[in-house]
Amino acid sequence: MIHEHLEIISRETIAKDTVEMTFKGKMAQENILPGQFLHLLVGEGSNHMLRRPISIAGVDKQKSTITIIFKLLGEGTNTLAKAEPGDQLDALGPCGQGYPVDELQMNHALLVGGGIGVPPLYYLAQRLHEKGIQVTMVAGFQNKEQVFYEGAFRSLGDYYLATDDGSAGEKGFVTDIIKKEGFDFDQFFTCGPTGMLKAVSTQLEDEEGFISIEQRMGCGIGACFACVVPAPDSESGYKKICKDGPVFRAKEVVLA
Amino acid sequence: MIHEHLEIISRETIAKDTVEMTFKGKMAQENILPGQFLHLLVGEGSNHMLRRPISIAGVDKQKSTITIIFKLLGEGTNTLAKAEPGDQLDALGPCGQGYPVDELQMNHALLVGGGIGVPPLYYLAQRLHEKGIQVTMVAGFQNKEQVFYEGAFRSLGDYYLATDDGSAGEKGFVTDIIKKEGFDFDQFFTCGPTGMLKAVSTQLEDEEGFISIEQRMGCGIGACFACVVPAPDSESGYKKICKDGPVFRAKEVVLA
Amino acid sequence: MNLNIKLPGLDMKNPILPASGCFGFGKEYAELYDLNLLGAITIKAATGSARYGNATPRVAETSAGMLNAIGLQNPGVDQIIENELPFLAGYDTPIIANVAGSTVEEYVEVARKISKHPVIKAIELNISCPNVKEGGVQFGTDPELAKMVTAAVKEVSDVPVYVKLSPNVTDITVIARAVEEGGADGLSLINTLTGMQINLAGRKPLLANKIGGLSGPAVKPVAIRMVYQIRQMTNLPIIGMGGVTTAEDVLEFLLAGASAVAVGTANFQHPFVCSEIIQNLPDVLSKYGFSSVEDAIGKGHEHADTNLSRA
Amino acid sequence: MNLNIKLPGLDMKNPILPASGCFGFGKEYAELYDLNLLGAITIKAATGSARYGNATPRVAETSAGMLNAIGLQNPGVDQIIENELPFLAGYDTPIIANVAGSTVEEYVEVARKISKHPVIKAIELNISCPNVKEGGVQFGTDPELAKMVTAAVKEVSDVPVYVKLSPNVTDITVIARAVEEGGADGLSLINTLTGMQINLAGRKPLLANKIGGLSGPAVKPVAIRMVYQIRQMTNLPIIGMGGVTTAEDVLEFLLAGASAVAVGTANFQHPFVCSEIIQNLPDVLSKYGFSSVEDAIGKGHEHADTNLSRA
Ligand SMILES: Cc1cc2nc3c(=O)[nH]c(=O)nc-3n(C[C@H](O)[C@H](O)[C@H](O)COP(=O)(O)OP(=O)(O)OC[C@H]3O[C@@H](n4cnc5c(N)ncnc54)[C@H](O)[C@@H]3O)c2cc1C
Ligand SMILES: Cc1cc2nc3c(=O)[nH]c(=O)nc-3n(C[C@H](O)[C@H](O)[C@H](O)COP(=O)(O)OP(=O)(O)OC[C@H]3O[C@@H](n4cnc5c(N)ncnc54)[C@H](O)[C@@H]3O)c2cc1C
Ligand SMILES: Cc1cc2nc3c(=O)[nH]c(=O)nc-3n(C[C@H](O)[C@H](O)[C@H](O)COP(=O)(O)O)c2cc1C
Ligand SMILES: Cc1cc2nc3c(=O)[nH]c(=O)nc-3n(C[C@H](O)[C@H](O)[C@H](O)COP(=O)(O)O)c2cc1C
Ligand code: FES
Ligand code: FES
Repeated sequence: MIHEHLEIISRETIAKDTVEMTFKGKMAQENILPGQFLHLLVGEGSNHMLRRPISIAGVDKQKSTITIIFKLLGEGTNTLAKAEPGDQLDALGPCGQGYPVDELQMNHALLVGGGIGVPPLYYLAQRLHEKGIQVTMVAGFQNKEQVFYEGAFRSLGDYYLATDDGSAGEKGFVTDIIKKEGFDFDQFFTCGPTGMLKAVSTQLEDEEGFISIEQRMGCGIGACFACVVPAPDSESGYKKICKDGPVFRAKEVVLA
Repeated sequence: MIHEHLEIISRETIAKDTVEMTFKGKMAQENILPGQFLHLLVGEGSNHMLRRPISIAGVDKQKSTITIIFKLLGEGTNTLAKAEPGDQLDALGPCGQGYPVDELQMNHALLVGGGIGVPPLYYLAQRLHEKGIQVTMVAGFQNKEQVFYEGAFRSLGDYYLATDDGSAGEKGFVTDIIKKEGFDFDQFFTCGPTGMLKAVSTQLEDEEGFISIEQRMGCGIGACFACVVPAPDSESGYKKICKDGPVFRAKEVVLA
Repeated sequence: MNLNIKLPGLDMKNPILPASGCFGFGKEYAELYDLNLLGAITIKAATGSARYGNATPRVAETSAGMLNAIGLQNPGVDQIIENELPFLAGYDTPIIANVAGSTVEEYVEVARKISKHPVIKAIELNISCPNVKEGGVQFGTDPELAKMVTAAVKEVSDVPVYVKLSPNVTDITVIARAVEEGGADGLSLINTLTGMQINLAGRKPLLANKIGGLSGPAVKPVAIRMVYQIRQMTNLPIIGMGGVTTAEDVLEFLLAGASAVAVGTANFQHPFVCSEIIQNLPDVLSKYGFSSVEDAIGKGHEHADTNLSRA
Repeated sequence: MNLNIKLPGLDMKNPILPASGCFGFGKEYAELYDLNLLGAITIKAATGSARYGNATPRVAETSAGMLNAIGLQNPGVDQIIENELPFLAGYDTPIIANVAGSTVEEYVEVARKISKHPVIKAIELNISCPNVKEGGVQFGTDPELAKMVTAAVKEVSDVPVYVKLSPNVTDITVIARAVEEGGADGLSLINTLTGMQINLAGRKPLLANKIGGLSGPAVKPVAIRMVYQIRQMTNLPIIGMGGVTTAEDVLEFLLAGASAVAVGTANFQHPFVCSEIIQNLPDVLSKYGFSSVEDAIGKGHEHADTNLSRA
């Protein structure tokens, strides 16, 4: 993990209230795994005492760039979105443990993402695809306006889309698609709201897989105990999401 | 007094840590008197809960512009200085009571200013000059680097300069110059740090004059009682600097 | 949307009122917008006779807040009745008189006089002033004194009495209970936290009074906590305040249990803030699923389980 | 410039130390900069056995501050001694153990054990945890309990004991006096103010624990006030903290009367903040006319008259 002022080189609204931002910086040369995140300083002075964790959605080592995708939720993300190309953002990264792409051996990976849980899965899909692993992506969004990266995913493998209101893809949840399609895969990888993570890991409890979870963070580096999650089988009984996660083996941690 | 978002049309560093800023806005059409001030919102969010009072240093009704000059002192003025041409500043103004230029009848006015007490006197000098009143300006600064508007004042009348260290003009204080020159004037007008105001009004206690005082402000409009100054002869025993001032007759108020 | 709210003595068009000391006697803000927009107005503290207050400087800026040590400067209750209230009579907005004093007698005298004036619809009893008769103990921090002064004022007041509590106590519920026993019709909270700023160049406290009261967004979490705690122990209506700058903040106070919400420091930053909050409130209420102000009051106490959601 | 400062048990290169709970046991920050730069390090609270702490969410952001309700999560004193302290032994920086508990016995047990470890140069006795034996009364808010636990810990501790005071009291000088009588070697203040944030969408307190501790720049004026007040009533050395983010803030605490200054929340915003403050401190001290840290301590109490100056 390093500390760097990353220069914004592009900023684009890619869906409703959803911003894609690309930075240039030495950090792109680190060995970044999908699922790792940036811990971003927001605004100036003491308006925001806590940094914002945002997943890394793409890395281009050649161009030395890192891409993130975030949703305008509260004050922090709205302030972030006001930063312009040419501005510098104070970032810690890559933070946490990502999906162990280098160690994974398999033929077919099922990726299941909801809302802004989708971005890290895009970087994961790219890395798996590079390794020759077949990728099937199931994405869930609230509605059509929220959907992003559909074409990008399609170029890497199969893509299924569900929206809560049926305005794009199937009407329903990602779990409906998984049930209906009965995919034959080796391991699953899921990231999204806690409710979805719970539903997916219950549905796929007989399968091997990884989940990526989020929690409000303080330090983002493992020092403050803000972001723990129970891990009954571990020595300490818990894991820190910012340091031991955000990616865990599906059965390693207990979702609240 | 009106509330307006003034557009910055120029920003220039005119002396050490001293910024001249010009705004465009309807406010310039108000009947603005020298000594009145703008109450400026600083920064965003809740970083600065209090506005900053800054005197009006010039008005151009034709161009609809207002000029201020301020010194970088603390966080607020440093943030103000970062605003760029094209940005808008949230301003209340013109606030308070200025020098009653329209009512003044005299031949010769002595203006005595110290540091960033000088700016309102420049606008005053202009207005007096327009009325055909002879203007003598005595300006005091810490040192040469701090001096500004020397030429501007010289074009309106006599100009005397004192610096604490003698790096420009006479070495010493404005009171030394007043003593040495023994000006023959009708009324004096002074603005500057409290120490200087006290020295000048003691030295000139047999003369008629006006002083402009400053104090930390809350509301800036007369509602919070933050900025009072004792005024023994008034009915209430005090005056509010933001509303009844900042310009007072020299004997009206008691400097702390 | 229905923003109305009815509290003892106060028939309010909406739950927003300026906090005492931050709005003078209304005249200055009346030049900026129509005071009839407001739910109510709390005027600057009144004492028995005129007070000059503390030496200057009286205010300092802090992170997301400010310190003040005005020292209850005011023209005295008689002058207020004579010179300030007539102007407010022109408005169709209930006026709350903030009553302060150094002794029980002074509180009683001020309350008796001012509560008789027709524009005054309620009293806000300010029991957090630093200098009182009984050896430095403050009315706002000693439950016995708090109860006693409340009862004494209740006896003479022609209008309902809201007691304004100090947050500078170990357990604010003890004081709330005491003033409830004293007969309070409502509670008003919070007053300022005591704080200090030291001027580095001057090498001394910046405020002439050394200590001042901290207000503004910085204190909101403390205020919300206290409103929430007190809502759980009494049904007295609460006027909540402390750091409100937006309609969202107002909703937070309503959820915590306040029935009306006062805005203080924010008036200095944005003089139109009260009128803006009133304008935005309906949208914010409906965004979060409420159909009226009444509907939102205390709703932060019904804890359904929710999760952080990413979508 | 001489930044050294010697306090009971602590021979510090400079007056800057991370505050307990905001720096873990040092490992994570050691990856960012050399811990030898620091004046001292306060480690996360230790209790008798391991604690999981509160449910999540445990932190929330507030204006110029944050709320936390970690709930004293820690691996327990034995594990800390076994797994955490050896790493810190590699540094030439005094370590302060923050000691917490639910009962006097627990405080005593933890203090006895941890004070024997050679890297521990002082104990910071954390008497502001919410759940204790005696019917909900808190060690930090009841002077008798505060004195008693201080005396009990002093008896068993091999190193000096700094008692960390809670700001959530009516009169902090009463508690300070009590722990001084209990034998405290120094005072550490302030711990967090209790506060709450309500999640509008969730309609309930955002923190799972509902109430949390407020820290960050928002509370600095309260902290400065308390350090100043306590400096006027005792000569015990004070470790000051609350909202420090810059070297100027450090000087403000020194002027108020602190001899060392801890930095908590700011580490989350700027992980290098302690090292940056240490770097900037000499310039700030000399800018304001001081020739050493020692020189500045308590200097905010000598009030010469100064004026607001415009020049
Ligand atoms: C490991 C991780 C990866 C994430 N990746 C992404 C991503 O790629 N794209 C994206 O849009 N969002 C992502 N999030 C969620 C993102 O951090 C929040 O949406 C964001 O912090 C909200 O900030 P705000 O200031 O807009 O909201 P506010 O509600 O104003 O924030 C207040 C505080 O709560 C925290 N907070 C609020 N919501 C969340 C949340 N859902 N998770 C964690 N902290 C929260 C904020 O960080 C801040 O400290 C991720 C979260 C985690 C933990
Ligand atoms: C009527 C009036 C007219 C003024 N005109 C000018 C001018 O034309 N040019 C100029 O450079 N300065 C002027 N000042 C002083 C100017 O307001 C302060 O320099 C400025 O507020 C400092 O803000 P800061 O945030 O940089 O300093 P900080 O010290 O960080 O400010 C903290 C707080 O103290 C207040 N404050 C600090 N110093 C002063 C001061 N000297 N007077 C009043 N409040 C202060 C600030 O407004 C703020 O609320 C005037 C002051 C008054 C009252
Ligand atoms: C300048 C100023 C003056 C105040 N004067 C009074 C007062 O006279 N009586 C009173 O009860 N409260 C007074 N207060 C406290 C406010 O009414 C309010 O309780 C407090 O400021 C918290 O609200 P806020 O954060 O919105 O300002 C004053 C506050 C400020 C900032
Ligand atoms: C996340 C967090 C955890 C904390 N844990 C402890 C603790 O274990 N023991 C303790 O005495 N204080 C603890 N504190 C309080 C801090 O040590 C410090 O007293 C307080 O935060 C004020 O300083 P600050 O404003 O610089 O953060 C904690 C504070 C935070 C923010
Ligand atoms: S955020 Fe501090 S330990 Fe995870
Ligand atoms: S600043 Fe509020 S009365 Fe002058």
